[in-house]
Amino acid sequence: MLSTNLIVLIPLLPLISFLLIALVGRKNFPNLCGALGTIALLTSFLLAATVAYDYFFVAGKVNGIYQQMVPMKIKWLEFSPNVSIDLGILLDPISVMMLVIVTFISLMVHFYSLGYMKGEERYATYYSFLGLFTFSMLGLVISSNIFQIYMFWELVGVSSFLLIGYYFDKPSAVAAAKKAFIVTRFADLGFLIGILVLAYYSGTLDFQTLITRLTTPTDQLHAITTASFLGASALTWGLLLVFMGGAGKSAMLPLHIWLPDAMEGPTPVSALIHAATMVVAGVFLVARLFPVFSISCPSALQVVTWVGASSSLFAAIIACTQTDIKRVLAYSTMSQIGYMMFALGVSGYGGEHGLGYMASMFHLFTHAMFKALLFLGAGAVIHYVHSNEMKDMGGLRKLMPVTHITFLVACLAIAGIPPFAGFFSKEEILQAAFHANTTIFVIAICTAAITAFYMFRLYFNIFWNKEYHAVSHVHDDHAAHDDHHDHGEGPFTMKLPLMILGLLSIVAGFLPFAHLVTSDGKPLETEFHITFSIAPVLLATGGILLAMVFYKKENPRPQAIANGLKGLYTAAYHKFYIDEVYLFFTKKVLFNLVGRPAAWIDKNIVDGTMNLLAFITEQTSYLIKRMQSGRVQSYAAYFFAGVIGFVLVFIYWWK
Amino acid sequence: MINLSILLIIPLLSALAVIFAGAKSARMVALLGALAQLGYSSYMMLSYMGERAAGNTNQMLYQTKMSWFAPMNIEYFVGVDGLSIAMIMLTAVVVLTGILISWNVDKMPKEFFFLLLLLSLGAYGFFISLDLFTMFFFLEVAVIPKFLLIGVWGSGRKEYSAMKLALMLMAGSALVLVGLLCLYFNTNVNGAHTFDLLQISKMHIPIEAQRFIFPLMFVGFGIFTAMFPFHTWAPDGHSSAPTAASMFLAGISMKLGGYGCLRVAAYLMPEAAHEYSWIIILLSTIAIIYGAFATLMQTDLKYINAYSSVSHCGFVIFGIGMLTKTAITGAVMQMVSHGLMTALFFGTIGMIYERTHTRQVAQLGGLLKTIPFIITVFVIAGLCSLGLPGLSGFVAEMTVFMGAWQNPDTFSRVATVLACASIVVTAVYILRTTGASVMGPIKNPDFLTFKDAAWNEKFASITLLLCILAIGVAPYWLSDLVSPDTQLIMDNISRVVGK
Amino acid sequence: MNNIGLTHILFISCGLFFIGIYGFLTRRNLITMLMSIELILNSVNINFVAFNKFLWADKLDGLFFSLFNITIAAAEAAVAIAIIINLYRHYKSIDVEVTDTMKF
Amino acid sequence: MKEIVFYILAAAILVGGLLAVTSRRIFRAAVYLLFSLIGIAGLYFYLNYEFIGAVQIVVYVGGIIVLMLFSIFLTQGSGEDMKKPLLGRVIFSALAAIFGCGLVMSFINGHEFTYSAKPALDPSAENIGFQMLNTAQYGYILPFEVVSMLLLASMIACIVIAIKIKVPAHAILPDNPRYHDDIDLPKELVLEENEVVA
Repeated sequence: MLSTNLIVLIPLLPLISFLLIALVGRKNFPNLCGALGTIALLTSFLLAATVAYDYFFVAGKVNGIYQQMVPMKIKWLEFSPNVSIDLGILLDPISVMMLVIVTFISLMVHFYSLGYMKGEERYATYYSFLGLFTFSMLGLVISSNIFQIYMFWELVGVSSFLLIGYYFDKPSAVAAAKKAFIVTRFADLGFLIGILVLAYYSGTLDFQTLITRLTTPTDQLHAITTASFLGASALTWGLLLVFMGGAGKSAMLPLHIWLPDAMEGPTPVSALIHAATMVVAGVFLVARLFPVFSISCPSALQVVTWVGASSSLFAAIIACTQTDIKRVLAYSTMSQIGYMMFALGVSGYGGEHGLGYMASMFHLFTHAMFKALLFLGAGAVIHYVHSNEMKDMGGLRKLMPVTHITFLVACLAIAGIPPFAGFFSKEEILQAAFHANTTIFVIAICTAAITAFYMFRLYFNIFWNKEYHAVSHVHDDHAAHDDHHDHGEGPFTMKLPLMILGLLSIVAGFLPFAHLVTSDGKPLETEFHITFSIAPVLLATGGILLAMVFYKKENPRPQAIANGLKGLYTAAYHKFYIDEVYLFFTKKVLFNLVGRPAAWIDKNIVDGTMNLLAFITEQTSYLIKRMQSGRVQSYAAYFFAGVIGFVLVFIYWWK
Repeated sequence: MINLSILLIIPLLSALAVIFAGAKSARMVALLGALAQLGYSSYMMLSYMGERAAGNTNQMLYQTKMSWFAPMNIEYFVGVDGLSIAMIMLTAVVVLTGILISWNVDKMPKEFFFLLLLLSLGAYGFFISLDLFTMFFFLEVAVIPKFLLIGVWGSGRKEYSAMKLALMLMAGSALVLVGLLCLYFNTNVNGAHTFDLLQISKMHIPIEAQRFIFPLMFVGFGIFTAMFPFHTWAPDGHSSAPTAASMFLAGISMKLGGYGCLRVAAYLMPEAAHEYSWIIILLSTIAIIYGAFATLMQTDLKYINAYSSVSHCGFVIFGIGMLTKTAITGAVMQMVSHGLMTALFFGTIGMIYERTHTRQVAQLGGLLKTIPFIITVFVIAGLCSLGLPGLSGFVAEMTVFMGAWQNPDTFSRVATVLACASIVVTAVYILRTTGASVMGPIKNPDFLTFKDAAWNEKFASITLLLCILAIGVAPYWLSDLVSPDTQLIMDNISRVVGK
Repeated sequence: MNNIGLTHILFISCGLFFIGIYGFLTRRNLITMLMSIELILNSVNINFVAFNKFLWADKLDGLFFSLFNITIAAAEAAVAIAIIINLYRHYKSIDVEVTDTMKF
Repeated sequence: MKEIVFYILAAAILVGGLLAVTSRRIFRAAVYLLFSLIGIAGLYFYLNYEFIGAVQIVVYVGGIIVLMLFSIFLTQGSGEDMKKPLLGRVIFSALAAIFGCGLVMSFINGHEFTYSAKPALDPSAENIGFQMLNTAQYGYILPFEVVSMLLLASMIACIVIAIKIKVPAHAILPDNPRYHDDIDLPKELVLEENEVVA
């Protein structure tokens, strides 16, 4: 089975859709572009599903272990005989899973956007960018070469830039797009150097070879662990730098600042890129190199754990205070990705120890479903209300029944209430954490409770609380939808993805995930400890009840609490001033202390030296010119002085 | 069979034809000449690849040798390898697009196109010469017309810039000349001296002589390629030059220097190259970082691109200084890539300027709405500059980095990390520029009246874009084209250095 | 006679020469500059004659040199004066400071 | 006795010369020059070179000085003082001259001349004439002829240079704006047409 051609088609179809729309469709048939993109993606998804089926149930397993397969590999650029960038396809459980997730969520978003983006001026461009993004993301997940992953990594970055800056005449969108790109680019610098380090010592760029060489006792492993720099081994440095790239894309502390701003893009884009797919690329990257992390360099994995855990708690706290619903979701995304990160961090390699790995991937999977659902639901709400602010919402449950129900499902899922999808994956993570590290476990469980609280704060604020009053102002980007009360909850194209995703959020947890995706490819038997689950579920329920008390009806309690915890509240509301620190560093330090001096030095010192040379030459010529005065006597004097000079030279000096 | 002299005859004839053509038809003649040249160059490249594939292992193909000035053994000696072919193709493309972009030049069009073709003649001659003196001769041919192009057709402080550029480049070629002569007198072929590059490469120049000659040559060529701290002609020169001249200047002229550094300085004096490599790396790293930071603060589109060229050409020198095969291959690829990219960048800046009559970023804004084609191309050029995969810049820079990292000493490592860091700064300034100048709300109602690209502009942009994509999407052909020759250069170096 | 040797005469010619130089450098009138030149020429003549007298008394070559010198000096003076007169017609002056058009 | 004669001559030469270059009356300067030249002629007589002394008197005193006097009359009033030389230049020139003089004198003083011991040749007019017009070795006929050519050439040159020709202004110096009629120039710069000479 597993025909190479079909697998290649999965990323190529979105690319073709991108090229077709960008070059031809945009001008000639702009209104059909959405349908074109959607059909391409549907085909792609079906292919991905076939491949997944084949891999998991037909061809992937040899002797009960899921194999890594490389059905295709093309030499793209050769650096030296062993080190080359190959474009290839690497199939293993995680990449196949990611293929399905990406194509599926992308399909949902494509479909949803048919209604959501209808009437936009750059409707066709939007779809072409979606195609480009999907292509890059698919290319990323099937990469067989660490440099290939870096290339697609950059490409998803740029497509994210283009999509965030979709409303390019809005300065805030432009700023957000720039910020997203630059911050991730900065992180990618680490990734790049990490690649250089790893490639230098392992002598290859190919994932399989690299992992083999760095996990089994070889010369390369010996070289990379003995070479040290600033007290850490080259391997630690390489992995940490690679992780820095992953942390940037996955919005981990402290490189998370771009994610909330990235919500300036159209909401379906946020669902696709900034919730379900691109932001988990960091997790994927760590998972891809997991054997190396786990077997050869546990210290780097410690860093991953702590970064993940702190990000998850940190983001959860901030999410409680935000009022822009998309920002709440953005922080919740960050928090959930933190979950996945530390789940990887606490995991060991193979067998029972690999529980965290499995849980992380499982959570990645379920999270993609319910977070996409949350964003799409939020999109529907925004579409209806024309505002991102909670204060403009409230009491929408009767006006938008489908959205209400699906949103509730998603909130329950993320809060970890059984039997929704999030419950299962979160339980696995908590178990893994519990077995590995108590501190992490405490952080995790606190985060879970806070998550339940802020998600339901969001839910109640949107759908309950006060009665809905239409706001009079109309957003620029939805100018085409002046008649918004006529379209009701939104067209069918918007409702259908919500329903599908809602359904999946309910049932996804029952997938036998542990049998499919594990660190070493062997199925993992997990048992379900009902006693263990009581505490987290109770805590989550507590969070929900607390939110209910505060936000179900309009009341002064939230304000009172906010006043009570003034310092913490303000700090969290301002995202703990991390943006300001960055701004200070870039604007004040880099621009004023490096950029401006560089420009000044160039203009005045370097160029000044050149101009000084020219000036001296010019002045000298003026000086000499004056000697050419036309006065015979001056000439005679020079002549005379010259003669005397020569006489002296010849008599006294040149003996 | 290919005759390389045709590469010189076509531009020469078309330049002469431009003189005798009418003012209106001059541009057509020039275009035809450039097209013929591109056609012939492509044919040459294909047949070169064919020869190589057929197993021809001569270092230089299609050699022609004629005595030019016998008493000093100066010969007209030409021949090409992959390196020169890459450069010739680059020149052919940039000249063609330069002519297209300046299609509507109305001030003395005949003289303009004549000078442009003359410049290209110099560049072609430089790239195919295997005799150092002939090479120098063509280098000079490529300098003088620039002075006139900027001085007559330029804008802003054009006299100042033209003078500065001409003087600095002249100083560079003076250094080269001195180095050349020193080298000449250190050669020995049966008791006589020679300028023959291939012969010199096989003999051993005394190390004391190399220590003296190498800096002369390297700085001389380095001035051409805007090496820090001799780069200051570039910003002023580019900003005052007419569009086509800017394209030529950044696209080809700066490559003359890079090519010279590699082919003459590093190739012929490997020991000195090895000894001085730390200085080269130091200077180029400074150029890369400092150029990038200086770009951050510029407000004029052309200055932005000029400083970014300083930074990008730093990669060329950086790659050469690293003295590993991969890094040198990367340097060559960076030359080609930067040539195409910067030509595209300057071309689109020219198109924008033609419409808005300003290059100040602060006065632009929202252009994406009114002239989408030009701006899209502009943004793609910017993305290429910041090293987006799929476009040529990425491939070249990554090759340089990979090659640079092969040097295990801490100094090279730190330099490489710093050079890598510049890609972040590049991203910052490119995004700041595009964000401020083409995105955002429309700043000026006049912008709404602009017409999008005309046929010539589209033709030029698409040609360059295709080349950039061809390298970016399928880099192996370029890499395969040049790497045998960089291997030869490396062999020469490792033979004496034992590296 | 024995006390007055070549050295004495050379002292005279040397003094005369530098007097001429001084005059040539300081005088602003072209005619007086010409006079200074005559002094210089004469100092040379003295040298020729003196060398002939004291060092090669058996020959006459020094004498001939000074003879020719005198002749040439005469020709020179004539041409110079012609030029001076011509200049005077142009500038209405024979001040050397005025005749500085051949500069830069 | 002879010494006294010599010192008198030397004084005449040097003082005359010095006054000739410093006097501010041009006519007097010419006269002082005359004294100096006569002193030089005296020196020649003192050295027993009568012929050259006679030539000196004839050519210089009789020819050149007279020529100069004529030119002084032609060019300017002889009565008034000439302009003072620039002080800076006077100092510089004086220093240079004194320094140079001292330098040369010290060389002369330090040099040992070897006087000829051979019998002296009589510098009579006969001997001079014989050797000058001799075509044999050490004969001076060729320089003699060349000098005669030179004299002829300089004679013609004097005539050509000094002769007055009337030509229209624009025909002579077409390119010099100073001589163009149609350009408004300060009056002192515009020459009358009849003043323009070749």
